[in-house]
Amino acid sequence: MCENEYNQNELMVVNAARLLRDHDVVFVGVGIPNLACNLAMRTHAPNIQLIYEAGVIGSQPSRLPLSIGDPSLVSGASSVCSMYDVFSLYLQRGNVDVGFLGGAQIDRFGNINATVIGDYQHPKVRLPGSGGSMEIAAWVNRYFVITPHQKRRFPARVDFHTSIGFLTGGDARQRTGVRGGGPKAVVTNLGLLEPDQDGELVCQALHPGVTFDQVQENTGWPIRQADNCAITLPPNAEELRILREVLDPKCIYI
Amino acid sequence: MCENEYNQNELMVVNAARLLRDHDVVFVGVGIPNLACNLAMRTHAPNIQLIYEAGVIGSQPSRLPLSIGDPSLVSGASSVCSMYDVFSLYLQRGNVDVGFLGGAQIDRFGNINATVIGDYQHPKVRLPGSGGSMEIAAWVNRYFVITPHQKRRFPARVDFHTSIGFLTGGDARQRTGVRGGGPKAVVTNLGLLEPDQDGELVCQALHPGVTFDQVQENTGWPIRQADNCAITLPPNAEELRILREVLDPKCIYI
Amino acid sequence: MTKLMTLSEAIQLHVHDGDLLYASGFTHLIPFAAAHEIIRQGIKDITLARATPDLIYDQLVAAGCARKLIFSYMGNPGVGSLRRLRAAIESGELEWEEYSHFSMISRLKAGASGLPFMPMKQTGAVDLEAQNPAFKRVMDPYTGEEVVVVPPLKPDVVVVHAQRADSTGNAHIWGILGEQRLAAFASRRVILTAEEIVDEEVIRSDPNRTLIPGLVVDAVCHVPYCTHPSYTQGYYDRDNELYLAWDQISKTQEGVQSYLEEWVYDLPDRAAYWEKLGPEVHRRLSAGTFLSQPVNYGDYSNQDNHDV
Amino acid sequence: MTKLMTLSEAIQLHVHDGDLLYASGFTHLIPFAAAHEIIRQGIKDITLARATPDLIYDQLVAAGCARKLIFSYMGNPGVGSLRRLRAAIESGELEWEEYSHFSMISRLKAGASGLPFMPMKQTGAVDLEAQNPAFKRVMDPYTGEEVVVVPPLKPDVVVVHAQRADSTGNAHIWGILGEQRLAAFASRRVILTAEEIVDEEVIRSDPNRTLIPGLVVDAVCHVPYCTHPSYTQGYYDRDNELYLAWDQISKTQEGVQSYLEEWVYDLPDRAAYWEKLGPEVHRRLSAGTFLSQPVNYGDYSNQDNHDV
Repeated sequence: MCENEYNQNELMVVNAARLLRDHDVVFVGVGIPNLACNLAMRTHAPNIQLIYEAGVIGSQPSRLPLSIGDPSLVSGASSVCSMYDVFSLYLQRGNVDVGFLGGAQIDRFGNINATVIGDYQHPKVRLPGSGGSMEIAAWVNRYFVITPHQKRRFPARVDFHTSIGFLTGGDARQRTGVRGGGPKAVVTNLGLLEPDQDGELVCQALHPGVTFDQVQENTGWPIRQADNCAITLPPNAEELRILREVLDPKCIYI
Repeated sequence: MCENEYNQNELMVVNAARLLRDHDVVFVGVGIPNLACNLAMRTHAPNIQLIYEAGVIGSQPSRLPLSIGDPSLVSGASSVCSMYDVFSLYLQRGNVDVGFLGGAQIDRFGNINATVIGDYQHPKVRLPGSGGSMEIAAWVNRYFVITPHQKRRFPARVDFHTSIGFLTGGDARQRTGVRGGGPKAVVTNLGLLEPDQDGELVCQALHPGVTFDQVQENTGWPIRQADNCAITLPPNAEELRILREVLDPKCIYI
Repeated sequence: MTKLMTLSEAIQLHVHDGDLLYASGFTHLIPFAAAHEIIRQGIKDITLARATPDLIYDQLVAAGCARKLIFSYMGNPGVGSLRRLRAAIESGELEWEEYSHFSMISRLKAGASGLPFMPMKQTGAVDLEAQNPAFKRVMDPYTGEEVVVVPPLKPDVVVVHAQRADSTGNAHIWGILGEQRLAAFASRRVILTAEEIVDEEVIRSDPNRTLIPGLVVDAVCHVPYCTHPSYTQGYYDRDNELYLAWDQISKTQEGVQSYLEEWVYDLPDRAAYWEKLGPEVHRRLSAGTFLSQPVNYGDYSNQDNHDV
Repeated sequence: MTKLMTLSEAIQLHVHDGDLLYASGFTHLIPFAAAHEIIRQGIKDITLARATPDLIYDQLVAAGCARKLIFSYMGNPGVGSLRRLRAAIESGELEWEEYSHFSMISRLKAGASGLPFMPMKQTGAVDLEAQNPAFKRVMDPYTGEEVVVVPPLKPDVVVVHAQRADSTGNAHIWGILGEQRLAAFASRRVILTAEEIVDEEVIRSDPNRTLIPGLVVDAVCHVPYCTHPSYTQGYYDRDNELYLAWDQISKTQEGVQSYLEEWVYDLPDRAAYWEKLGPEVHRRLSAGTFLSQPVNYGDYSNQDNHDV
């Protein structure tokens, strides 16, 4: 048991889980996205299929995986393939519905920076870099971002385009010829942002007790509130029970 | 036991085997080339490594394989890979020393036709086509052809270039940029043809009892006899014993 | 969710007149039972793609199911010619599109990988390139030299045979691998046939052996002996006698017709076919036992190493 | 012919100052013992290539062995930053060349396949392409659209770890496969380390599991526990504690230096390293048993089916 009320990580996991549909094929890493997928599988979307970027499909881990290469992801999985194969046969081929991405910055048009703060050649802060996120952002049908809502994480424009969102908005993404539909939601500890028709992120929902002013204060551009901006349903008892008792009993990620 | 004296197939197998060097990596099919490789392994070249084009490496077949996909090639082999892998990782990558090719026609400059007699679009005789021979001819370090010596099989110019020899001779092959060195010998039932400096096949050796006139009569162009044209050593008792008792006791190919 | 159905149902559901079909398997695991069911169902105008057409496409062409052939080696392996195909091409009845093995498989590689083309090194043999406009050239931007490229092959439907699969289509394959995996990923629809349908625990005991994931499979059919007269590694041997006999049978269209009457039209399914072959053939083709040594994947359910 | 030698001999023979080294293994089978031997031998000016540099390259860089880094994800997986690499890049001490995972692995694919480039679909994220001139574009001749291409990566030397291998270098690998096979085929020289050296009959009992053929291997080294603190599927677990501790150790160059003194310079080899870790760590990292179910390859020595 972690605590009585839900915390911000639980709030984000639950809201991310609710975005998944039954039968989605999801490209996933460890941590919060992994918890969200496994929560969705145990609630409304039992037929989700998980592909871990290390090339493992249909894992049944006997413990909570702590890294993308955790051996418990492999023992009892349904298939394992090479890194080239997982990126080509699954991702580039168009066999993946959903991806999860993170990064140090996400901007007004959903572009993500996981590479560098400052100048690329003379970095102020050197971040880990793309990994597979350049490809995931371009080739999955839709992707989600889960991130704490802080002004430095939400600049008007990212310092470096590691992963494509809607670029400068409008049909800019489409014109590049990439296959996927881009970011469909950003789940934060304050609420949900979603792109409008122009690809600009707007505040689509607030978590219970959060005000739109809080969202604006923590966002680096004048963010708009959707006309139909909703209040999210709080995590329910069953969701919290699964998270705390089944998925992450030692509170490593929640 | 097949017969007392050696026959023409045995003659060709033995002469082909002698062309192989120890430690050669050989891309091989079934039939006569397979016998030649296995004979070489049991005589002067114990460290030959065989790659079957079906993607089987290091076979230890418990019987004589009758097709390129014989299951006895796989049981007890050291490695098996996909068709794409065997053509890319081994052949195109340059990991193969020797190939064996056959065809309906081989011409003055060692080009091979296994595709069609007559016009391609309106074939007089439709042959099986390239299979892997287009790639083998281009990418192995050197290749050998084993074929009965008949005029129709040795035209001045092939009807169709299935596999590249020296094209029109000179540096024509080299100018295409293909990596391999091309045909190094044609083993027939009459003798051995080898390319001269210009890539033209000349008679380099006659089998015991064969005259150069016989070679010319069975060749579709005015073939030259090399100045140092030799007489091949007849198959020796040990070679024949291995062929008849160990490799092909039922005389399927010999 | 189970995808189990009869082969007859799977063919009816997934193979249509005019489809581009790839029945996969390089000399091994050739799904003859699926071809026979297609013949029985009288499906027409199929474009048949296979690196090595083998007897399976000789039969489909002779039965009048095909409009066009895409191939790279049109021989009866170890025997000689594929007579019905050859006659149909020489007479101009059958369209064809021809490759070498590597260019053919590179098309599947592009299709399976979602790439618009695959490059290959030049082979210097340009006559085929000149006859087939699908071959194109691209300049290598690093050296300025030309490479040959081929476009993706994306079949409408692929049939893949496996030794064992679970009911959702996760399949273990061993022995010669051919182009099975690429064909399955390249295709719009996949019919998987298997010698054995096993509990998913069998598949999950060795995930590295799962070359066809259920994710790409549309139908799973339990069809023992599906691949005779080709073979299934570890299950039964190649029937070389039939490959040799075919050289005689296929000398005339009538010969093939009467073979098809006896072995396809007059039989309901593969079980009847295998039974008709009789115990002597069963014995002759039986595969002995040569087991792989197991590997340990490890049981990591111990949580000790997670208290960090 | 046996290629067995000690890891020390293999590194001395095959890793030289200025080489391009690829120590392979995506999160799994990372050959730390080889890196430690390189550090002990004081090899310099290495260009280090790896999709995920991990602790292994943080250590090599901190030890002063490297001139340049080629990579696609420079994090401590599941923990955070690779502090020594990050500091070396931020300070300008280390050259670097950066990719995404797929473009990095596509370079190995081209190198392993003998291709002058590999294409990939566009990703729309052009900032990296703009910074790295190795990325180029080629027009797809079928659609007129552009694809991104990358050139082959051909390391001078690759280190691959396997669960079991025979003395000529035929190796069985299972679990996460990463880029091992491509790296081995792409490289000029290959050092294979293995948990177990087994009789070739073990390898030959399951040829489909042989992902590294002896044909491409130059040296075979028996190095149990080679990959700690990463892991070997079925042999021992990942030491997450050390990955977490590294975040502290690597905060300063001095911290790393004293780690290297204790765990690398002051020890002769991997056996001593493993012994020094002690029984409590051995116990904590032990992998339980979860065996693959065997498959039958078939014994075809029966000649009955060959009397034709």
